[in-house]
Amino acid sequence: MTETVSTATRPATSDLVRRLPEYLMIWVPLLLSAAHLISFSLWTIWISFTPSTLVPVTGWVGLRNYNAVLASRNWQIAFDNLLLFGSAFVLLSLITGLMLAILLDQRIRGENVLRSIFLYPLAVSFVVTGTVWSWLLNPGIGIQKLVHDLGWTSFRFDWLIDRDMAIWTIVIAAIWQSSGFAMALFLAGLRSVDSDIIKAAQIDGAGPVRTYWRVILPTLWPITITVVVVQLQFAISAFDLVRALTNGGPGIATQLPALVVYDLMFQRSQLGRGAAAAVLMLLILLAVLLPYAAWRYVQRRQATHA
Amino acid sequence: MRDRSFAPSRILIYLVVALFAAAYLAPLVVVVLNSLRTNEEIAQGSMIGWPQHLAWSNYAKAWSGFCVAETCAGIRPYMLNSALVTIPATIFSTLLGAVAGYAVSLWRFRGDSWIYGIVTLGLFLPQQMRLLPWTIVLRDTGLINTLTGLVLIHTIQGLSFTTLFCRNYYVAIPHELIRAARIDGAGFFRIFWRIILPLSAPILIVTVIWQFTHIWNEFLYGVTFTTGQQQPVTAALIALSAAIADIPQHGVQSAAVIIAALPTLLIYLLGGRYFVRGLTAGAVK
Amino acid sequence: QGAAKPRLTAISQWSAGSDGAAITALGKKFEEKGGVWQHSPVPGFTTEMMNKLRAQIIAGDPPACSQLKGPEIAAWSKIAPTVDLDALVAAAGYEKVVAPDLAKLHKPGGKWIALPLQIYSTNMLFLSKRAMDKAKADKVPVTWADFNDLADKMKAGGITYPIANGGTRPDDGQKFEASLAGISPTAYRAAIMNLDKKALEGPEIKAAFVQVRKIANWMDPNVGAQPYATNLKRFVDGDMGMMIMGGWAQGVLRNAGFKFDDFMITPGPSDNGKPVFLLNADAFIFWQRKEPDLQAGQTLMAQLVMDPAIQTMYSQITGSIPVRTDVDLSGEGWSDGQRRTAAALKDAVANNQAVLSLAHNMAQENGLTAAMIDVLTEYVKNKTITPEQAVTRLAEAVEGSR
Amino acid sequence: MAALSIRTLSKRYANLEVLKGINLEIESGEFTVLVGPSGCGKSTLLNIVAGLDRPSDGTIEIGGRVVNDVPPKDRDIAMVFQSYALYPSMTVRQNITFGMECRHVPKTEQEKALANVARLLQIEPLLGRKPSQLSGGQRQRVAMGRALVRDPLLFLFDEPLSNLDAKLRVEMRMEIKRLHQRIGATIIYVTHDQIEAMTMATRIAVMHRGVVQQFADPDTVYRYPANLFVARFMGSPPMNTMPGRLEADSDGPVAVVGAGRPDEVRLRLHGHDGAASYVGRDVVVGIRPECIAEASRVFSGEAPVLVDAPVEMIEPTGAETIVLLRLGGETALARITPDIRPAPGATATFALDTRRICLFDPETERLIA
Amino acid sequence: MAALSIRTLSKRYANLEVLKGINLEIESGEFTVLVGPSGCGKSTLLNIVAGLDRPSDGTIEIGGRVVNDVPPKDRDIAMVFQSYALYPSMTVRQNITFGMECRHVPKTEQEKALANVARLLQIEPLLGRKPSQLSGGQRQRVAMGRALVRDPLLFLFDEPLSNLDAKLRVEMRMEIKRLHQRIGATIIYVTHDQIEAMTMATRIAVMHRGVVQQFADPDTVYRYPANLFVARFMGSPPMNTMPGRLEADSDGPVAVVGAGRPDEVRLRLHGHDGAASYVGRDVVVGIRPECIAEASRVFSGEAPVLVDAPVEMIEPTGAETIVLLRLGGETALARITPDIRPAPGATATFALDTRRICLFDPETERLIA
Ligand SMILES: Nc1ncnc2c1ncn2[C@@H]1O[C@H](COP(=O)(O)OP(=O)(O)OP(=O)(O)O)[C@@H](O)[C@H]1O
Ligand SMILES: Nc1ncnc2c1ncn2[C@@H]1O[C@H](COP(=O)(O)OP(=O)(O)OP(=O)(O)O)[C@@H](O)[C@H]1O
Ligand SMILES: OC[C@H]1O[C@@H](O)[C@H](O)[C@@H](O)[C@@H]1O
Ligand SMILES: [Mg+2]
Ligand SMILES: [Mg+2]
Repeated sequence: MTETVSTATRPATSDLVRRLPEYLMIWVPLLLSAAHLISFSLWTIWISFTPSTLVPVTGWVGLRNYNAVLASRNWQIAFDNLLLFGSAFVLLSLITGLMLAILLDQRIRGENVLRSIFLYPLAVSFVVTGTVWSWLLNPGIGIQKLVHDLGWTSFRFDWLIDRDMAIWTIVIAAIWQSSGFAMALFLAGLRSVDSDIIKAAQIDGAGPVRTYWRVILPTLWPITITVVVVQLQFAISAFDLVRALTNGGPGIATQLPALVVYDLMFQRSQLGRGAAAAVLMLLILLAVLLPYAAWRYVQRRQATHA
Repeated sequence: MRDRSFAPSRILIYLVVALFAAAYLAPLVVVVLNSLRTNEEIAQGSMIGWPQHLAWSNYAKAWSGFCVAETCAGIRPYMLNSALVTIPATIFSTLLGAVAGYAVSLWRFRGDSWIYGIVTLGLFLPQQMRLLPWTIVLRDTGLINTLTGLVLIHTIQGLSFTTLFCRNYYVAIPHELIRAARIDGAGFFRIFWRIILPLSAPILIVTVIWQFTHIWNEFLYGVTFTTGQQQPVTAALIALSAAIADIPQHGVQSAAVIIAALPTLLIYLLGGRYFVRGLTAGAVK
Repeated sequence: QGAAKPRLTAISQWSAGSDGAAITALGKKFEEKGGVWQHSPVPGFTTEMMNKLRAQIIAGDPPACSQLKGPEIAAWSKIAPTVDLDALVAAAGYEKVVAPDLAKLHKPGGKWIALPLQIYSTNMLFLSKRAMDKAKADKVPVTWADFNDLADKMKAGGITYPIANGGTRPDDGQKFEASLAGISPTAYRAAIMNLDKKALEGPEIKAAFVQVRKIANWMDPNVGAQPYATNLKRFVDGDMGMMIMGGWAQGVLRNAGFKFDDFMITPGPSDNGKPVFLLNADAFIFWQRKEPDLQAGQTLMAQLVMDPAIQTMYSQITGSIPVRTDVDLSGEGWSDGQRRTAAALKDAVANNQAVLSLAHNMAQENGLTAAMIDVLTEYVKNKTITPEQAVTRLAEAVEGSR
Repeated sequence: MAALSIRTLSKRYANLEVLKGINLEIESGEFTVLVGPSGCGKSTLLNIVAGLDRPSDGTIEIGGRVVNDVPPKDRDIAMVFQSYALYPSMTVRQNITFGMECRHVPKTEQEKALANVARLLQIEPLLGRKPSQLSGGQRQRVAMGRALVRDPLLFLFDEPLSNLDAKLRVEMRMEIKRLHQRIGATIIYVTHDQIEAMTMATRIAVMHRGVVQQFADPDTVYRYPANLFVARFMGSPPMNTMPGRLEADSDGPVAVVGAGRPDEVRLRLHGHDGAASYVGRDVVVGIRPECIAEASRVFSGEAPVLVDAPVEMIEPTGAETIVLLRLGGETALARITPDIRPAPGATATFALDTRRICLFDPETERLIA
Repeated sequence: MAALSIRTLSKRYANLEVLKGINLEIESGEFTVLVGPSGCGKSTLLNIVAGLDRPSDGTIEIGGRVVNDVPPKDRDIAMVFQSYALYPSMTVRQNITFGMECRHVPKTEQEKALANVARLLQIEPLLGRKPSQLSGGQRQRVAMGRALVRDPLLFLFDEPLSNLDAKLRVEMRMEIKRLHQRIGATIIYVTHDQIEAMTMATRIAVMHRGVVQQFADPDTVYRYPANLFVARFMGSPPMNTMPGRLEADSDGPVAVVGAGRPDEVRLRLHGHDGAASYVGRDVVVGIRPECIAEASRVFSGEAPVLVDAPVEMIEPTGAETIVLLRLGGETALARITPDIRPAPGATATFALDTRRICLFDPETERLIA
C-alpha cells in the first residue's frame, strides 16, 4: 500500500496556528530523536579524530586513533570474536528459535506455559543473565562442580575458563536469553501459513519433514531476515552480558568490539581511540544494515510493481 | 505435521519440548534455590543445590536489609527509583512513538520517510557512544542527577523502537478509516485518540513490555546520571554482585535478583500472549 | 556564627563489604563533627565511578571530594580545578609522616590536592595454617625459591592447589608485579614505573614471567574470573595454601567471620631477603567548589583524613595500614599482619624497595596499565605463551599505548 | 463401477454436526458440482474425500476401494484449492513436479509429464516463474496443472474460480469445461456460484446444512427443484415463490394467488400430475422471473397466458428490464425485453409460461409437481 | 444550479497522470454513477471531490462554491466507503454521531438525528453493537447511516456494495435506489459493476485511463456507446464486436461481416444516419448478445432478420442459453431462450435485432452510428 492520506488543504496562516499542537506533537519528538542520533554520531566521529583522553578536547590527529585501534591485539581479537560469535549466535538462535516454534506448532498441550518459559529470559537483564550463567558455567562452582559432587569426577564442562571455548559460553547465554524472540516471530509465521498449502503438500505425498523443509520454511524468509538483523544487531552491540559473564576473559580471549569501545573510552581514558573503535563498530553495523535496507527496498519495489 | 494421531512421534515431540523447557528454566530454578540457601551452604557445595533449610531471611535482607555504603535499606528504595524512571519513560516513549508512528504511517508529510529512517537507525547505535553526549546534553539542560534526566534519555532513545513498531502496525490500518473521520470533521488528535488508540492495544502491549524491561534493566545511565539515593535497582544488584571487598553473598544476591526481576517477569507473563501477536504485527512489514 | 555548616559531597566505589563499612564509619565521624555527609557510592567497577566523576566534572558540578588514586590524580587534576591543601597539610604536619614517593603522587603540581588515606601492599603473602600443617612446614618463605619450595611441599602434602587466587585482571597483574618486584625492585622501578625500554626487555622481566607461570600452575584453573574472595574458605580450611594479596583480604576475612589465628601474613617473597613493598594507597582528591558549606566540608574532611585516630579507625576496618608512619600499631585493634605490613613498609622505604603497584593503578595511568595488564592476564590464562613471547608483548603493549 | 461412492457419511466437530448422512454415487467421467451456501459443509466433504479430514461415520470408496484409512497421497486424487495453494517459494515447474518428486518418479518421466501438462494449459512460458509473479488466471492454471499432472482417478476442485474477477471467471469456466470434455476426467467441483453449477455440471448436488437437498442434472435441478431451498438458491434473480391455493375446475387444477382478492391471479396448470391430491389446499406457487415476460413473448410456440399486473419498480439492466410487479398482492420479479419499460405505478400485461410453474408443499417445503 | 461541477480537473502522482482534464456538471438530485475498470481513477476523483486529496489542476464547485481550499468536513458532503470504514472501537450509535460530536452539535439534536436515521434504515436494534458484531449488510447500512445523518449537499459512495455477496448486493442496490428516490439527494456513486451502474444511475460516467469516455443516461451508454471501450465494458456478456465492411445498395447501407467468404453475413442497417460517409470502408460491427436470439423471437414487433450460423458451444444457465456461434467466420455470443439447446457443431437459425447494431471507426474506435 503506497496510497496515503495527504494533507488536503494548503495550510493558511490561521490553519498553521490551529494545527500547531499537532505539528509540535509530531515533529518535536521525531526531530529530537533524529537530532540526537545524528549529532551524537557526528560528535563521536569528530572525537575519533581528536587527541581526546579523559575528556573531549579539540585538535586533529588524523587517522592515528584508528591505526592504534586496528593495530591493537584487543581489537583484532574482538573483531575475530565478533565474526565467530556473531555468526554462531545468529545461526544457532535462529535454529533454536525455529525448532522451538516448530515444536510448539504441533498443537501440543500447555502451549501457553511453554511459550512463557521460552520467552521469560527476554525479561531478565543482561547483567543478571551474565551473572547467573557465570555461576552455572564456572567449573569451580557450577554444573561441573555439581556433577563432580555427584561422583562423576571425570566430567568436564569448563568452557568458561577455556580460552578457545569461552566464546561459546557467551553464545549459550545469549541464545538462552534471546531465542525466545526468534521463536515468537517464527511461531506467528508458521501460524499464518495458508493451511491449504499444507493440505496440497499432503496430497502431493510429502511427509512432515519434507513439508516443513520444502513448503513451509521457505515461506518464512521475510521473518528469518528480520530475525537475523535483530539478532545480528544484538550480537554486534552485546555488552552487559559479556561484561558480566566473562568480562572479556579468560585473558582477553572473549573481547568483543563493544567491550573494547567501553574499555578504551572509560576505563583507559582514551576517548579518541574509543570513539574510533565506536566508529569502526558503526561501520560493521552498516555493513550488515545496508544490504538489508537494499533488500527491503528491492522487495518493496517488487511488491508495488506486482 | 499438525496431526494428533501418530503417537510415537508425539511422545518424541513432548520429550524434546520438555528438555528444552527444562534447559530454559534451569537458570531460574538455580536462582530460586539459591535465594533460599545460606551463603555458607552455597560456599560448601556448588551454586546448584537444594536448600537444606529454607533461608527466607535472604529475602528479608535483600528487600530491606543489606547495605549499599551507608544506606542499609536493601533493594526497596532502589526499586522505587527504578519505577519512578521506568513508568513515566515507558508511558512517554510509547505514547510519543504511537503518535509519531501514526503520523508517519497514516498522514504522510514531506520528509517523513527520511526522518523515520533515521529514527529507526537509533535501534542500532551502540550505547557506549551515547554516554558522553548525553552527559553534555544533561549538563546543558540542567537535568543531570535528576530522575527527569533519565526519563528524558529513555523517552528519546525509546522512540526508535516505539515509532518503528507502531508505524509497522499502523500501516495495516485502512486509510479509509482516517478519511471517514476527516469527513466527519475529526482532526489529527481526535482521530488518534478516538479511533487509532482504541485499535492499538496489541502493539502498545509490545512497546510497553519492551520499553519497560529495557529501561528497568538498564544500568550504565542509571549509575552515571543519578546520585546516591536516586540510583536504580540495577545499581543495587551490582553493588551486591561486584563486591570485591566481600565474601560472595550468593544467597542474598539471588533473592535480590528475583525481587528485582519480578516486575519484568510479571509483565512478560501477563502480556506474553499479546506480545507474540503484536510483535508479529509490528516486526514483519 | 557566620561560618556555614560543613557539608561534603563525595563519590566513591566503596559500596559494600569492609570498604563500605569503613567509609560509612568515616561518614559517621564527619557527622559527629557537625557536618552533613552526602556520599554517593557508585556500585560496580572503578570505570563506573570514573564515569560518574567525569559526568559530574563535565556538568560543572564535581563532588567536593572523590576517591581517586595514583597517577590518575595528576591526570584528572588537569581537567578541573582542585583545592590547594598545602595549608591544611602543613597544619596537620602530614608531609613529614607520609612516605615521600607516595606524597609525590598527591601533589602533582607541587601543591597538595589529594590526601592518601590508607596503604596496602599488594604483595603480602597469606599462609594458611592448616595448609602449612599438611605440608609439615613451619618456615615462612622469604625468597621465591623458598616460596616455590613450600608450594611443592604443599602439593606433596596433598594440597591440589597450593595457591589460592582469584581470576580478575588485578589478581593476574598482582602475580606479575609481586614476582618482578621480588626478583628485582630496581628492574621493577625501571621497567614498570619508568617504562625504560631496555629494562622492559631485560632478563628480570623474563624471570618474572617464569615465576608467574609457576604460580599459575599451582592455582585452581576452575576459578575462572571469580574474585579471590570465592576461595577464602578453601584457603582457611587448608585446601589451598597461599595467597598473594593485599591486606584488604584481612578485612574481608574478618567480615566473613574467620579467625586471624587461621592464617599468617608476611611480606611477599624477595630474593634479596629484604622486604619489597608494592605500594597501593587509596586517596581522596578535593575539587574546587564555591559554596562556603562545601568548602567548610572539605576542610573538615581533610582534617579527618589526616587525623591519626581516623586513619586508625579506617585501617582497622579494612585491613590496611595507616598512611601516617607515626601511628603506633602495637595496640589491640591491630593484627600481626598489619604490624608486619607496617614494618615492611619502613624497611622497604629504608632500602629503597618500596615501589608503586601496577595492578592497582599506582604505577601508570589507566590506559597504560590496562594495556600492560592485557598482556599479563593473557599470559596467566594462556599457558602456551612462552615467557619470551610475553616479554616482547609487554614491551609492545607499552609502545602501542604511548 | 462408480468412481466415487460416499455412504452415510457424517462429520461432527465437537457438538456441531457439519455433515449428516451424506450418500453420493458418482460415475466415472462425471462432472459433479457441489453447491450450497457458505458453511453448508462443501469443503468439509471434499476434505474428507481427499483424506485431509476424517469422517465421524460412513465410508468412502474411490474406484471401488474403501479409502477411509488410506492417506491422501495414496487415494489417487488431485485437488485444486480456492486459494490455489501454490507453494510460494517454488517455481511453477517445481510446483507441478513436487508431487512426482515426493513419489520418486524418475526425472525424465517428470519432465515428460510436465511438458504435456504445460502444453495442454499453455503455461510453457511461465515455468520458471514464482507464483507471486503470476496473474490470478495464470495461478489458477498452474494449480490445475499440478492436479492434472497426477492423472488421478478423481479431481477435487474447491471453489477454484472464486478469487478471479468476473470476466476471467467466465473464461476459466469455459476452459475447465473444455478440459473436462477433452480428458474425460471425473471431477467434483465445489462452488457457491449457481451459474457455474448450471453451466459446468453433468450433475449438481445442492447442499444445505450438511444435507444433500437434491442430486440431479442441471435442468432437473433448475426446473424441478426438490424443495423451496433449492428453488430459491438456484437462479438469479431467484424463483418467485408466493403463497397460493390449489383449486380445480372442469379443465383441471388451477393455482390461485391472492385468492379472494379483487386482483386474484388464477393460473391454469398443465401436466402437473402430482397436483391432484392438493386440490383445495394451500400450496406455494413458484415461478421463475424469466417465465414472466412482456405480453408479446412466445414461450416455445404455445400461446402464453396473459396477466395484468401493477408495476412497482423497474430496473433496466441494458440487456433486459427487471420488473418488480404484484401478482395477486404478492411481489414478483419479471425479466422482460429491454425495449419495454413499463411505468412504475401503472398496470401492464405480462405473458406467463405456466407450464413451468412449480408447486411446493408449504409444510414440508417439498416439490409437489 | 449544478450541485457539483468539476472543471479541467487533473491529478498527477509523481510521473503518473491519474486524472486527465475531467469535466463534469452534476445537477441537484441526480444519481451519477462513475464506472470504469480498476485503476482508472474513480476513487481518486471521489477523494478529490471530498477534499481528501488535492487536485493538481482544475476547480471543484459544490453548490456553486469553489471548494478547492475547503477542508473535507466543511464541504457539505458525506462519503460511504467500500470497506465501510466503520470505527471499530465505537458502537453503531457512536459511529453515527461521531461527526456531530466533532461539529459540537448539541446532544439532544444528535439524539434526534440519530433516531431519524436509525428509523429510516431500520437499524434501531443495532445501535448498541460494535461493527464486529454486525453482518455485512448491517455494516453497509450503518455506513449509510453515518452519511445520511449529515444531510449533506452531496453523497459520495465508493463501491459501497462490492464487499457484499451477490444476493445481498441486489437487495442493497434496490434499497439505495429507493432511498435516493425518497430523500432526493444528489449522489455520486463509484462502482465497477456495470449492472449496478445501469440500474441505479440517472447518468453514468464511464471512465478509462483517467478520462471520462462517456457521460450520459444509462440507455444512451448502453445503446449508443461512445466508443469501443464503452461498448465492451458495459454489458455482460459484452457486446460482440467484429471487423466488417460497410457497403451500400439501392436500399441503403449494409454491414458485411466476413466479406467475400462463402458464409459472409450481410446486415441491412436502419436509421444509421452517420453510416453514409463510411460506405466502402472498414468498420467494426457491434451487436449485443441479446440482439441475437432464437429464430422465433420478435424484437419490438418488427420482423427479425434471420441468419444461419454454426453453433460452437452452448452454456445453459437455466434462465437462458448462451450460444457461442460464428458469424461470417467471427465468434459471437447469443442469448437465447432456455428451452432451446442447439447442438454444438450443427447450424441453427437466429433472429437478429439489426436496428441495434452499432458501427465503430476501426481507427479512432469511436461510434459512427
Ligand atoms: N475444524 C473445524 N472445527 C469446527 N468447526 C469447523 C471446522 N471446520 C469447519 N467447521 C465448520 O463446519 C461448517 C462447514 O464448513 P465448510 O468449510 O465445509 O463450509 P463450506 O460449505 O465449504 O463453506 P464456504 O462456502 O464458506 O467455503 C462451518 O460451520 C464451519 O464453521
Ligand atoms: N498515492 C498514490 N500515489 C501514486 N499512485 C496512486 C496513488 N493513489 C492512487 N494511485 C494510482 O492512481 C490510479 C488510480 O487509482 P484509483 O484508486 O483512483 O483507481 P480506481 O478507479 O478507484 O480503482 P478501483 O476500482 O480498483 O478502486 C492507480 O493506478 C493507482 O495505482
Ligand atoms: O580489590 C579490592 C581492593 O582494591 C584496591 O585497589 C583498593 O585500593 C582497595 O581499597 C580495595 O579494597
Ligand atoms: Mg469452503
Ligand atoms: Mg477505487
